[in-house]
Amino acid sequence: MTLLVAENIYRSFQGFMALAGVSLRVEEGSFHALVGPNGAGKTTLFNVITGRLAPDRGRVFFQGREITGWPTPRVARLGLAVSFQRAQPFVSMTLLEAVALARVGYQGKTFQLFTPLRHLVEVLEEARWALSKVGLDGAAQRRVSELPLGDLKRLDVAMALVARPKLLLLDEPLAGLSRAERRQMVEFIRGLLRQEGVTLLFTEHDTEAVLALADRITVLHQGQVLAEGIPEEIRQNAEVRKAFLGGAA
Amino acid sequence: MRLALLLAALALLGPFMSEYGLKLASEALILGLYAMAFNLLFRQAGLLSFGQAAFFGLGAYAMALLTQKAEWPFLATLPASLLVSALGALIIGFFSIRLTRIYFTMLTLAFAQLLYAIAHKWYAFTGGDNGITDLRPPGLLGESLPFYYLVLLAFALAVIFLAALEGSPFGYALRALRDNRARAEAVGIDSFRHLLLAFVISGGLSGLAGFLQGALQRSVFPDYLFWTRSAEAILSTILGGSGFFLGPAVGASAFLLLRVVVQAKTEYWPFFLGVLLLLMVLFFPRGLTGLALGLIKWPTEVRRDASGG
Amino acid sequence: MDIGFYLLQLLTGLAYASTLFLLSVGLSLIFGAMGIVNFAHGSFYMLGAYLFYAFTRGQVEGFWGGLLSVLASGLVIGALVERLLIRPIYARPEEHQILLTYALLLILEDAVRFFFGAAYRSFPMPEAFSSPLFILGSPFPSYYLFLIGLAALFALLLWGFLYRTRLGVWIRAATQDREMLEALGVNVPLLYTAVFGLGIALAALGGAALLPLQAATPGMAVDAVISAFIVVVIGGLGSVWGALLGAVLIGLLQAFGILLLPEWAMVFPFGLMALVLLLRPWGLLGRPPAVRT
Amino acid sequence: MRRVLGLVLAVWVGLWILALSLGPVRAQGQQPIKVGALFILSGNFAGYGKSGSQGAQLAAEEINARGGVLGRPIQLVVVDDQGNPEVGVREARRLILQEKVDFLFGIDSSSVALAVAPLTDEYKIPLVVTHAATPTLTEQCRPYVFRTSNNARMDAWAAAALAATLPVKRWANIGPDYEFGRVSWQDFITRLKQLRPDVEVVSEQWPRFGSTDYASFITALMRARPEGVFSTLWAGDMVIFARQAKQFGFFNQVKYFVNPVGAALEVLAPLGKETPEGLLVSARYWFLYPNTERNRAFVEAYRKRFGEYPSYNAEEAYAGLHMLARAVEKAKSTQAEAVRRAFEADGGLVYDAPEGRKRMRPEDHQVFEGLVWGYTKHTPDYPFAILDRLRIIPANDTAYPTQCKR
Repeated sequence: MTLLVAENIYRSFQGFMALAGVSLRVEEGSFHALVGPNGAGKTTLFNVITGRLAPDRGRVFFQGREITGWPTPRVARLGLAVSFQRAQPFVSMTLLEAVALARVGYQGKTFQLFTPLRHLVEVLEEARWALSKVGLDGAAQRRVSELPLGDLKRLDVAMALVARPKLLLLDEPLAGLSRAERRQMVEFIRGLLRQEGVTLLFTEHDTEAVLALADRITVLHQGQVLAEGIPEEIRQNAEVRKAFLGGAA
Repeated sequence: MRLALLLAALALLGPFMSEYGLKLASEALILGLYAMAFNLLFRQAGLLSFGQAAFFGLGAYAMALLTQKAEWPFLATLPASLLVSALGALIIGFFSIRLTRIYFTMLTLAFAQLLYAIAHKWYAFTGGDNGITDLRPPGLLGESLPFYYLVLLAFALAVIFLAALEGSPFGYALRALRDNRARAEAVGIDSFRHLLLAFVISGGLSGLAGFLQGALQRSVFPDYLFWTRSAEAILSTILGGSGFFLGPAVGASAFLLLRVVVQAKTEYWPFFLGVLLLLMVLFFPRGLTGLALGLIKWPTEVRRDASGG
Repeated sequence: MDIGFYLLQLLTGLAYASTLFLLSVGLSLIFGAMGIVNFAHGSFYMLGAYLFYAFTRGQVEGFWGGLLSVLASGLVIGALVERLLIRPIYARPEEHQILLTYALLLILEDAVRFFFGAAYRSFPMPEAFSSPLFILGSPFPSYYLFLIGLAALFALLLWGFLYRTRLGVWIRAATQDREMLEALGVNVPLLYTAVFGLGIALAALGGAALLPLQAATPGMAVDAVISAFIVVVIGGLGSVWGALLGAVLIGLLQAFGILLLPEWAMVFPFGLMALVLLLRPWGLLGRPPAVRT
Repeated sequence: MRRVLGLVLAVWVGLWILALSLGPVRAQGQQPIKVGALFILSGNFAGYGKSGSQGAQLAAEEINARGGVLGRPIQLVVVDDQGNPEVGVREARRLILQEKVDFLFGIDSSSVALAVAPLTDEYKIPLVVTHAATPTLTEQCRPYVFRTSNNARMDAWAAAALAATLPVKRWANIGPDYEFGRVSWQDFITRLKQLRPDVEVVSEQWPRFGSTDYASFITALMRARPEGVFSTLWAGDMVIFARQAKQFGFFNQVKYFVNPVGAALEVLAPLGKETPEGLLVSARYWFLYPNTERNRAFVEAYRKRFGEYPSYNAEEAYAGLHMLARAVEKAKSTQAEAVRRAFEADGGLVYDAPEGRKRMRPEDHQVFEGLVWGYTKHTPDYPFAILDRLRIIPANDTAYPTQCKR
C-alpha cells in the first residue's frame, strides 16, 4: 500500500522555483532516499509534506487521505514524524521530559492541565524505549542544554521515534556527525528500524550511506525529479552521473 | 511541599497582624497573584504581554457593576468576573497571539488602552473617572481578617493550580513552544491553541486579582485598566525573579512594600524606587529570589526544584 | 464649502504631526538600529524642555542658542546613558531593557521636579514668529510653520544621513546583522553610542522646540512616551519615514476626526494603532521580521 | 560587594515588613490631634498639591500658636496620593490605621475623593475635602464627609449667572474630556438656558485631558464663530491652550472666554505677561479680594512663610483646617459623630475665612460662599495678570437645592 503520495508539487520563493512539478510515492515498509545537490528542493519538499510550507500547486496524500495544506501539528498527529537536519532541542527540559512530551504531543493529549507528566506511566515507558533505541537511556535525567551535538541529533531522532510513527522523515540524519557516529547512525537505521517495521523517507548527501540503506531512491535536481528507482538503476543512470559528477565518465 | 509550608505560615500569621498589616498583606497577595498570572505567559510561554491591566480591570469592573447595578451578592460575582476577564482574554488573545515579540507586546498594550478609554468615556455605564464606589463586601467578608483569608484562599488555589500546570503536559507544551516553536509543532503541539489557552488562563487569574482588589479598595476606577498597571506586573515579576516559581509573588510584595515604605518617608519616592530597580537590573538580574537563594545558600536540590526544573 | 477652513485644519494637523515626529523619530531610530525599547524616551523629551528653559533662563534672546545647546547636551547625555547603563544589558532579554528604561523614567521625573520644582515652565514666543500668517483670511501661527519646517528639515537630514553617508549605512546595517558589521571591522559599540546619543538628542530638541508653544510640566514624560510609541508602532518600528507617516496620520486623524466625531478625540490614536497592528503588525513602512525558517 | 548590598537590602526590607504589620508605634506625651492630609505631590498637578499642603501647614501653625484645639496641638501628616484613587485609598488607610489620624483632609482629585469617601463610614473618621470639585461627592450626603470649598456645579451656576448678563447668544465649549469637564458644561448650559432661553450652542470640543496640542480644536472652534466660549481647562492644559490660542488670534475673535478655574495662580503665574487680557475667569479665592484686614493679613503671612502669593488651593486648605478646628472646639471632642453634629448645628457652622463667610449646609455638608470673578488685566506691580472689574456672585445665587441620592 502506498503510504505517502506527493503529486505534481510546485513551490516558489519570490520568483525562485524551488519545486517545479515534483511527484513522489513512498511505499509502506520501504526505506526511500531523497537525494540531490543543495538547493535541489529536498528540504522544501520535506517542509511541504510536513505542512511547514503550503505548496503553490499539487497535492499530498497520506494513507490515501489528502493532507495538502494541513498545519504541521495536525500532520504530526497522523503518525508522520520528522527529525530535523539542525537539531532544535527543548533546552529547559531533561531528555526524558522532552521525549515524553513529544509522545503526548503526537497523541494530541497536551491539553491536560492537572495530571503531572511524570505520572503518565505509559508515556514515560515509551519515552525510555525511544531513548534506549538511540542509546541515550543512560542520560534520561540529564538536562538537554548540557548535550553535545551528536547526542542532540540522536535525541531529535528519539523524539520522532517515540511517536511509533507510520512514516519517519529524517532530514540528513548523518549531517554534522563524526565518522564513528555516522557509522553508528547507519547501523541504527538499518538494524533497528527494519525490526520496528517503520517506513523511512530520508535525505542524505553521503552517497555511500544512501546506497547502503535505501531500497528506493528519488534524485532531485533544480526542483525536478531527475530519476527514481532502486539503487542499482540510479548508480548506472547517465543523467544522475552527469548531474552529480559533472559528466566525467 | 515548600509551597504548603508557606501558605500555612501565612494562614497562621493572620490573627497576629494588625488591621493595617492585614490590608497590606491582602494587597500584597492580590498583586502577587496578578504577577504570577503574568508570569504564566511570560516564563512558560515566553510571551511579554503589556495588556494584563485589561483583564485585571475587566474582573474588577464585572464585580463592581454586578454588585452595584444588578444587586448581585458579592461572592456570586466571582465566577462572573473570571468569565468576563477570560472572555476578554480570549478575544484579545485571538488577535494578539498571531504576532511575535514587540508587536505582540504593543498590540496587547493597544487593546488595554482601548478598554481604558472606553471605561473612561462610557460615563453612563461605568461611571467614567468617577468610578464605582461603595463596594465593601457585606457581612463577614467586609472585615479585614475574613477577607484576608478569602484572598489567601484564592492565592493558594491559584498558586497550586499554576504549580500543577507547570508540571502538566500543558505546561511542558508551553515551554516547548517557547524553547523551539518549530520543533514543538513538529511533535503535534498546535501553537495557536496552546498559547491562546495560556492567555485565557492568565487573563482569568488577572481578573480574579482585579475582583479581589476592587473589593479590598472598595472602589473601581478606569486606572485599573491603565498601562502603568500592566507595567506593575512586569516590574514585580522581574524584581522578584521571573525564573523562580514564586518569584513574581515575592517581587509583587517587595514592590508594594517599597512603594509604601519609601513613599511614607519622602515625596521623591519615584527616584529611590527607580534607583533600586536600576540596581536590580544591573547587579541582580535573577531578582530578589535569586539574590535571597544566593545568600542563604539553600541546598542545591531545593533550588533546582524551586526553579521548576 | 470653505476651502480655507479645510486647508487651515490640514495645517493644524500637520503642525501636530510635526510635534509628534520630533518626539518619536529618535525612538524609532534607537529601536531600529539597536532593538532597544526605550521607555525613558519621553523623559529625555521632557529633559530637553527643562534644559532649554535652564540654558535660556526664560529669556527670549536665548532661543536659537538654546536650541543648539539642548541638541548638543542631548547628544552627550544620550552617549553617557548608553555607555554606562544600556551597554551592560544588550545581551539581556527585552524585559530587562524595559525595566531599566522604566527605572530611568522614574529617576528623571523626580530629578526634574527636584531641580525645577512643580510649577509649569514656559518660554516667550520669539519675535520672529510672534505675528501669525494669514492664510485665506484666517490667522495661522508662524511658529507652527517653523515646527513643520523643522520636522521636514530633520526628516530630510536624517534621510540623507542614513541613506547617503557611510555611518548611516552602518546604522541601517546594524538592524539586520550586527555580526556582519563587526566582521567588517566597524566599531559597533561606538556606533551604538552614537546612535543612542543621536536619538536622545532628537528627543531633547523636540522638547525644547515645543516650549514656546507648550509648557514643561513634571508629568509630561509618561504621556509623551505613549504618544511616541503609538506613532512609531503605526509607522513601523525602526523606520524614520515610518515615524513621519505615523505622525502625519495621527495629526490628520485628530484635525479632521474632531469635525466628525468630537466626542471620540481621546480614542483615535489607540484605535488607529490597534487597527494597524491587526492588519500590518510590523507597521505601515516597517519590514516584516526575518521569517524564522 | 554584591552580596553585602543584597544582605543590607534584604534586612532593610524585612525590618519594614515587621514594623508595618505588627502595629503602630504610639506617640507618647500630650496627645496631638492628628490630621492626615492627602495632596497630589508628584506629576502634572504637583503644583496644586504643594500649595494646598502649604496652606494647611500655615493654618496648623497658627492654631498651635494659639494653644491648639481643646488644649491639644494639631499634627499635620501630609502624604502624596498622586491623584490615583488606589494610592489614595491605600494612603488613607495607612493614615487611619497606622498613623491613627483623627481626621482626613485635603484631596485634589475628584476620583481620589470619591474613592476615599467610603472609608469615612467604615472607620468613622471624618474627611474634610478642600479641593476636589465633583458635585457627586455632595450628592452622596455621607455623614462624615464635609466639603469646605465650593463644588463644580456652584462654579457652573455662577458662570451661568454671569453669562446671562453678557450680550452673547452663540456659545461654545472646550473642556477636558472627563467627568469634571463634562458635568461643568452640562450644568452651565442647562442653567444658562433657564436664565436665557435664546442662547444656542454652536460647537463642543473635547480634547483629551492632559493633551499638549490644541491647534485643531482652536481652529474648529473659531470656525463655528461663537461669541462666547465656556471652558473648564485647568492646570497645564489651560496654560498650553492659552498660549496656542493666542497665536491663532482666538482671543481677538472670541469676545467672551469664561473659565471658572482660570484664575488659579498655578495657571496665571507660568503665563505671566503672556496671559491674554479680558478673559472672564474665576477661582475659589483671589488673593486681592476681599480687601479686608483679615485677607491682607493672611496673604502677608503666607507670602512671608512660603515666598509666593497664596493660590485658591492654599487658601481653601487654610480655611478648611481652621473650620475643622472650629467644629472640633464646638464639639469639644474629635469623635466623628460629635464633630458631625457640630458642623450641622444651628443651621450649619459658619466661619469667616480670608475669602469671606463660609456656611456649611447641614443636609449635604457642602459649604456655600460668594464667588469672585474678574477680567484678566496686566498691571506693573504684579508679574502675572490680575483680575479687574470684579464681579461677585453671592452665595445664594450658587446654592442649588440639595439632591441627596446614593
